[in-house]
Amino acid sequence: MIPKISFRNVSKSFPLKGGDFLALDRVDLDIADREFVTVVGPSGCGKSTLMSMAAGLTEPGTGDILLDGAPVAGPGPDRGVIFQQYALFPWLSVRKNVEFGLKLMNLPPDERKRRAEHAIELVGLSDFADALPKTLSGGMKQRCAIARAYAVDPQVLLMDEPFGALDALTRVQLQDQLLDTWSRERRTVMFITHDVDEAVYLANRVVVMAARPGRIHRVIDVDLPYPRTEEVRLSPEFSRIRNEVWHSVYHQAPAA
Amino acid sequence: MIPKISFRNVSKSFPLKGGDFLALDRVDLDIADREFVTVVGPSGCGKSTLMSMAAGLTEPGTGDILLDGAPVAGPGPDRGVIFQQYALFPWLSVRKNVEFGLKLMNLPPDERKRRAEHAIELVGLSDFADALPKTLSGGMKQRCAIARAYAVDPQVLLMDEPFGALDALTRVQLQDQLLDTWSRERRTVMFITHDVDEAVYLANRVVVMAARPGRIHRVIDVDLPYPRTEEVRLSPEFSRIRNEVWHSVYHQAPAA
Amino acid sequence: MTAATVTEPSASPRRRRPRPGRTVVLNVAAVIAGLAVWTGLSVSGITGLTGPVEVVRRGAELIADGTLVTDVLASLRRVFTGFVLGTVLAIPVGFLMGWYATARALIEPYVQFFRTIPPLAIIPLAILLMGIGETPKVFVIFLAAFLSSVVSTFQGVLDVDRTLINAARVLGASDRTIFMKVVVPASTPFIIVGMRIGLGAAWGTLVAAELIAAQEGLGYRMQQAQLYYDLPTIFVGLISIGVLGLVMDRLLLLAERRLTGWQERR
Amino acid sequence: MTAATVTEPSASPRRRRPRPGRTVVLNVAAVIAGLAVWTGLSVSGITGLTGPVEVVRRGAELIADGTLVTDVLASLRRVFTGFVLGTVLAIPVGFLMGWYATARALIEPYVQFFRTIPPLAIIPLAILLMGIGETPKVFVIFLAAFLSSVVSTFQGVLDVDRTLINAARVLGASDRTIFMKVVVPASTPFIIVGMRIGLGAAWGTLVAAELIAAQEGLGYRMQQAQLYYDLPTIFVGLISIGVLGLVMDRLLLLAERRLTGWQERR
Amino acid sequence: GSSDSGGGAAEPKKVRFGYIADFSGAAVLAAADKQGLWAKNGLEPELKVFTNGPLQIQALGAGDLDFGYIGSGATWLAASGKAKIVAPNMLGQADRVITYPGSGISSIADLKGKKIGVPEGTSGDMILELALKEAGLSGKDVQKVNMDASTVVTAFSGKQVDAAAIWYPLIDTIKKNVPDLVELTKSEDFYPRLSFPSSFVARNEIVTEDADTVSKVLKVLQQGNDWVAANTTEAEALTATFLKAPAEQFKGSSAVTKILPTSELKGLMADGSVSGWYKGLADLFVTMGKLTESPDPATYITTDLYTAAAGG
Ligand SMILES: Nc1ncnc2c1ncn2[C@@H]1O[C@H](COP(=O)(O)OP(=O)(O)OP(=O)(O)O)[C@@H](O)[C@H]1O
Ligand SMILES: Nc1ncnc2c1ncn2[C@@H]1O[C@H](COP(=O)(O)OP(=O)(O)OP(=O)(O)O)[C@@H](O)[C@H]1O
Ligand SMILES: [Mg+2]
Ligand SMILES: [Mg+2]
Repeated sequence: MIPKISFRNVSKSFPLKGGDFLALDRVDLDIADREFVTVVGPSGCGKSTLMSMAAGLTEPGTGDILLDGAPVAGPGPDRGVIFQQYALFPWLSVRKNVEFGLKLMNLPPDERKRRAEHAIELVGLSDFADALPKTLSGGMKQRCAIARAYAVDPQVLLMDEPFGALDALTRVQLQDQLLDTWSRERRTVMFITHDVDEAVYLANRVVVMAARPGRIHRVIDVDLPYPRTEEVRLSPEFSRIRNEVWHSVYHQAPAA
Repeated sequence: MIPKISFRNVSKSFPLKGGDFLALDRVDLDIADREFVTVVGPSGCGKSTLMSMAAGLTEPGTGDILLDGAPVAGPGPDRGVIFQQYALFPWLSVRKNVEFGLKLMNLPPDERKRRAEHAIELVGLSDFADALPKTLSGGMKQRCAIARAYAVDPQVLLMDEPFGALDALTRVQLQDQLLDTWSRERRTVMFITHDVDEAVYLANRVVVMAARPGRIHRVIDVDLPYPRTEEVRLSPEFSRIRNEVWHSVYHQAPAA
Repeated sequence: MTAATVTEPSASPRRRRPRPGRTVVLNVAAVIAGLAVWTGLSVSGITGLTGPVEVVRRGAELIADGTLVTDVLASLRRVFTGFVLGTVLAIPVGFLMGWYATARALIEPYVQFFRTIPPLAIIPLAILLMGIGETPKVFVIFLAAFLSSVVSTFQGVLDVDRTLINAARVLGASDRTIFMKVVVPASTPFIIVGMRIGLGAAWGTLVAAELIAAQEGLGYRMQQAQLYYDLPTIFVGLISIGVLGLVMDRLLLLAERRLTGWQERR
Repeated sequence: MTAATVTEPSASPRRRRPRPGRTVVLNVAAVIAGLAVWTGLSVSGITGLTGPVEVVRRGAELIADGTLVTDVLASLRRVFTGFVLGTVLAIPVGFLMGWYATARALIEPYVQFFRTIPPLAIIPLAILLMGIGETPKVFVIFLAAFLSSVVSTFQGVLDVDRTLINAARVLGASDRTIFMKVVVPASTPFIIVGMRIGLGAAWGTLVAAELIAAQEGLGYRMQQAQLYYDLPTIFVGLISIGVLGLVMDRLLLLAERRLTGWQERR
Repeated sequence: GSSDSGGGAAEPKKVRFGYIADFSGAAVLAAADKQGLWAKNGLEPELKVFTNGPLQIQALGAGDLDFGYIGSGATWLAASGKAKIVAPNMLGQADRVITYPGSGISSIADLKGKKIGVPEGTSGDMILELALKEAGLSGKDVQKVNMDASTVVTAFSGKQVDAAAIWYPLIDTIKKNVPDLVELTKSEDFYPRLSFPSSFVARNEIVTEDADTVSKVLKVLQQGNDWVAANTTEAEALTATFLKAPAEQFKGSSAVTKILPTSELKGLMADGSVSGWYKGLADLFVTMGKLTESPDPATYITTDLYTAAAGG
């Protein structure tokens, strides 16, 4: 089967004073349709850069990025993106931010309204639906960005540390919601996190990246049953995988 | 003894369409000199607002905020602040950002350079000392903001989710560094986090806040010995306090 | 609550948000000071400077015989038309220049070139191509407004936060949508600056525009007065232009405040 | 690496960063098209429009007898002085207005008022107060540059991200430091817009300024030519002004690019 | 009144007429308006006010105007073929070379080396040049400072020049500040050798293609002119009303203009005096560099039409 997203020998370097900085070095990764892949790795190892290329916002230096087997040609509403820095439209209220993508889909107003309400409720911002971003707390901004991406209901979700600014309870709730939607509607998800527990809890596979240069260090399968529950989280198998991921993130051999 | 920072019956509301929104409701809190207080609470409960008032950047609606017994009159270099949104100067390199506060102290250039280098090294950005913020990853930006606050070496540190964007290993390193500095030089720290483990691991006392309206729900003493080590983290007492905090954050009775 | 506010320690020593009442008082104070300086200068024997009293008298006369109203209406119509056309056109042109390198390379030399050319010098050409009716007058004003504001709009487009554009693109926005829904709101501060400067340019060009066989208008009246060195009338004209410009500027600012309420501001 | 780049799929369909070579080609194409239209108009029998050939001939004459060089130097000196003074003053004044409500309330009415007043109208006053030497000429240009760019600088100050100011304040920065180290760099895009518009205004006011007893200069030469209905000379003047303005504008942009490299840009 | 209109057609002919809103530019039109001369001659005027002559010449060239009025300073535009002069108007005698009392300058010769404010290319400039020439000086012996007319007023009032070549009514304004200013020379000193006629001009095409209309317009102008010549004081007031200007605006204007009745003008045309004035002007323009040669006035003045209209 053709993978949903496929990185083929992708490298990327950025110009820096005194030579190029190699941010990604020959990355090869296939993400299957309906797969949930999480990406972990030390700060600055190129996670965001990788995702941005899948989104079609950054061009790879060399190598190919394929979507359903065809080269990625720019961004599109088939791939929903949650940015690490939220990127809310500051002049629009929470509701209008969430409706932005829906308007572009030419949905009937009723349907649009319904879907926006639903997404806003999902992230617990109903009371702030008419607030402007500048009046939101950090976690609330992040939730608004999540709602905006959820609302358009894209085939592929590219999420860059989407729950990073949330308190533990909200985080768990959103994790479970995400898993629930994903398993019901079978989206493809690429999810960046720095929380190893989260990475294991959510994923089919955990991609462990290494820094200097940014590259894929290991890919670890998570053979835990869905739905993932508190029980799964407490299982010895979970601990084992969790430790394996932790170990491979933090006790990497230096780059070859 | 006069507390270092003292919130006396502080309330704050923001104007909102259709009436005021009460963000903080009668907060009373004393933070002693050389105390390490962490603040946890659900997203939007007013943690950042509280800190911003201690920093002198937001005026309380009613009530008083005292610093060493005197009303806070604006911000000052005696209180170092790490903002939730980093607030780096985008036109300055990492090094220049870190030196910004040092220049205002009229240090001799040598000393300034030394202290900046030290702070940058502490957060692991030495290789990127001359990079501009736009070329940094999310976690690197956050570390730069940390270095900037550390460099001026203030009596009081006000930190708003300072390690939120960091991977687990970097985070642990920075936690230990922070504790190390704090215990050696005895600063006063107010530290906001959404990570209950982190809150307990670092603090003398954990302030648990509740939302709607934002208020202090409980203050939990952490009677664990310093230095805190991996051993402390694994102790049953740690688990107990951790669970108590977790419980009081997430199973709060509705507001009176 | 209000009582408590009074006793609150002044946590922030400066309050930069002006209290509206105070602003008005200071505005008025500034104007009075200006009038005082003016009176002082005119009394102190600087030759050729008319004092306020004389100007007010002349103003009253011009109002009484209806001239001022006619002139104001005529000039206002020209300035308003030229200004609106100029600034409205500047927004898409600024966008094209900021967005498409090709458009920029083609348009920019002309924008830059004509920007530095005095409006007086455009008049002969305008007459040749457009005659002596209203068209060339409005055109000269239009050009001044357009050329001033296009620079600002263009810079605004360049300046739009890239992450916002990316956010719109991943939601499936076309260039047109990005322009209307992201670039325009995000560059509102620049567009407003452009419009304000454009407004100044439009009024500033009025006198030149009304050289083109105008039959009435403030600029025309001032030129006539200049023939006779009728200083009071010139001053009445200047003050009318200044006040009308000020009023239109305030209206623009009001509009801006409604449009950019989303910004974090001091 | 370069070879690989050629075969890479075009992930982003539009490349908005202009390739410098292409820009120049398009610039030149635009200019040639403009010249063609001009020639077309002048040949098509529109009376009174001089064609490029005649203008070039006249230009050569004026260069040959040294007039053009003298005029250019004289005008350049005036414009440059006025422009530099005007824009440099606009930065602190814009800051004062943006920062202190009191300063704003006091200054703003005047800035707005004088902005809409045509420079021609300032001349009598300038002569009265400053005589007929270089001072009033430079002053008129200064005023035009100042009034255009202060609006932009002021808006830039208002627009500075509050979090950056807070960051500086908690590091102990005084207002002066905040101004120099935060507000100025953060509002560079606005300041540059202000300077570019100010530059246009400065050149645009040149003709008016050189009405004040100028003995040489491009504006003076054009007025003379207008008396004599000497269109080729007027065109030589216009083109010289346009080209000089364009060159100065390019230099400003170069400066800007060095100053705002930190920005994320399309 | 169709009594005078040749064809007897009820439809009056529209003419677009430009003028300048000063006494010599508007007095005749005010009279024509007051006395219904336009209708009487089967014309319907569309009057357009301008601030200067060259703009009108340009409008004539662009076909936006049929007739216009120019001061003597713009005569060279007609001489260079841009328009035809259909009628001389009043003779300007308003120009003066002035200085301050007690400045030590009592004659033109004393101007040597002094700073003189003058709007270049105007009748004031011409008077100055002529006066200097007669005093045995040239433009190079004095410091001529070119400035526009209103600048001269300000600069002279502010004592920033030693002398100025300027005209009434601007001198009236100056007198408010320098009441006892000294007039070193005046236009009349050069009459009739040199005169500064203002003129009515017509679009070249209308002269060649529609002489009939030109004649009708000339009749209006001649009749208006005769009335003004006969009733100067009344004309001053009438002009002010016509231009909606304060009555005092034009008081005394006729004192600095020479208004010649049509009959006299006709005579001066016949004996070549009129051509002489224009020739003299054109010669001056040549010395000033505005014209490369001084063409025969017959090429740009339609004497025949004027005489015919006056005679009819
Ligand atoms: N525009 C750019 N110019 C130069 N270097 C860049 C640019 N963008 C990213 N980099 C560099 O590429 C590397 C990878 O950045 P990236 O943002 O992908 O990291 P990350 O894995 O997402 O880190 P984090 O977890 O901290 O967000 C970093 O070292 C960064 O400095
Ligand atoms: N300028 C403002 N205007 C209106 N409401 C505001 C403003 N600033 C904060 N608030 C509101 O005050 C409440 C508390 O905000 P605050 O940023 O303090 O939350 P927080 O506890 O830091 O949350 P988080 O963990 O998500 O950062 C939020 O509901 C927010 O919407
Ligand atoms: Mg990242
Ligand atoms: Mg917060």
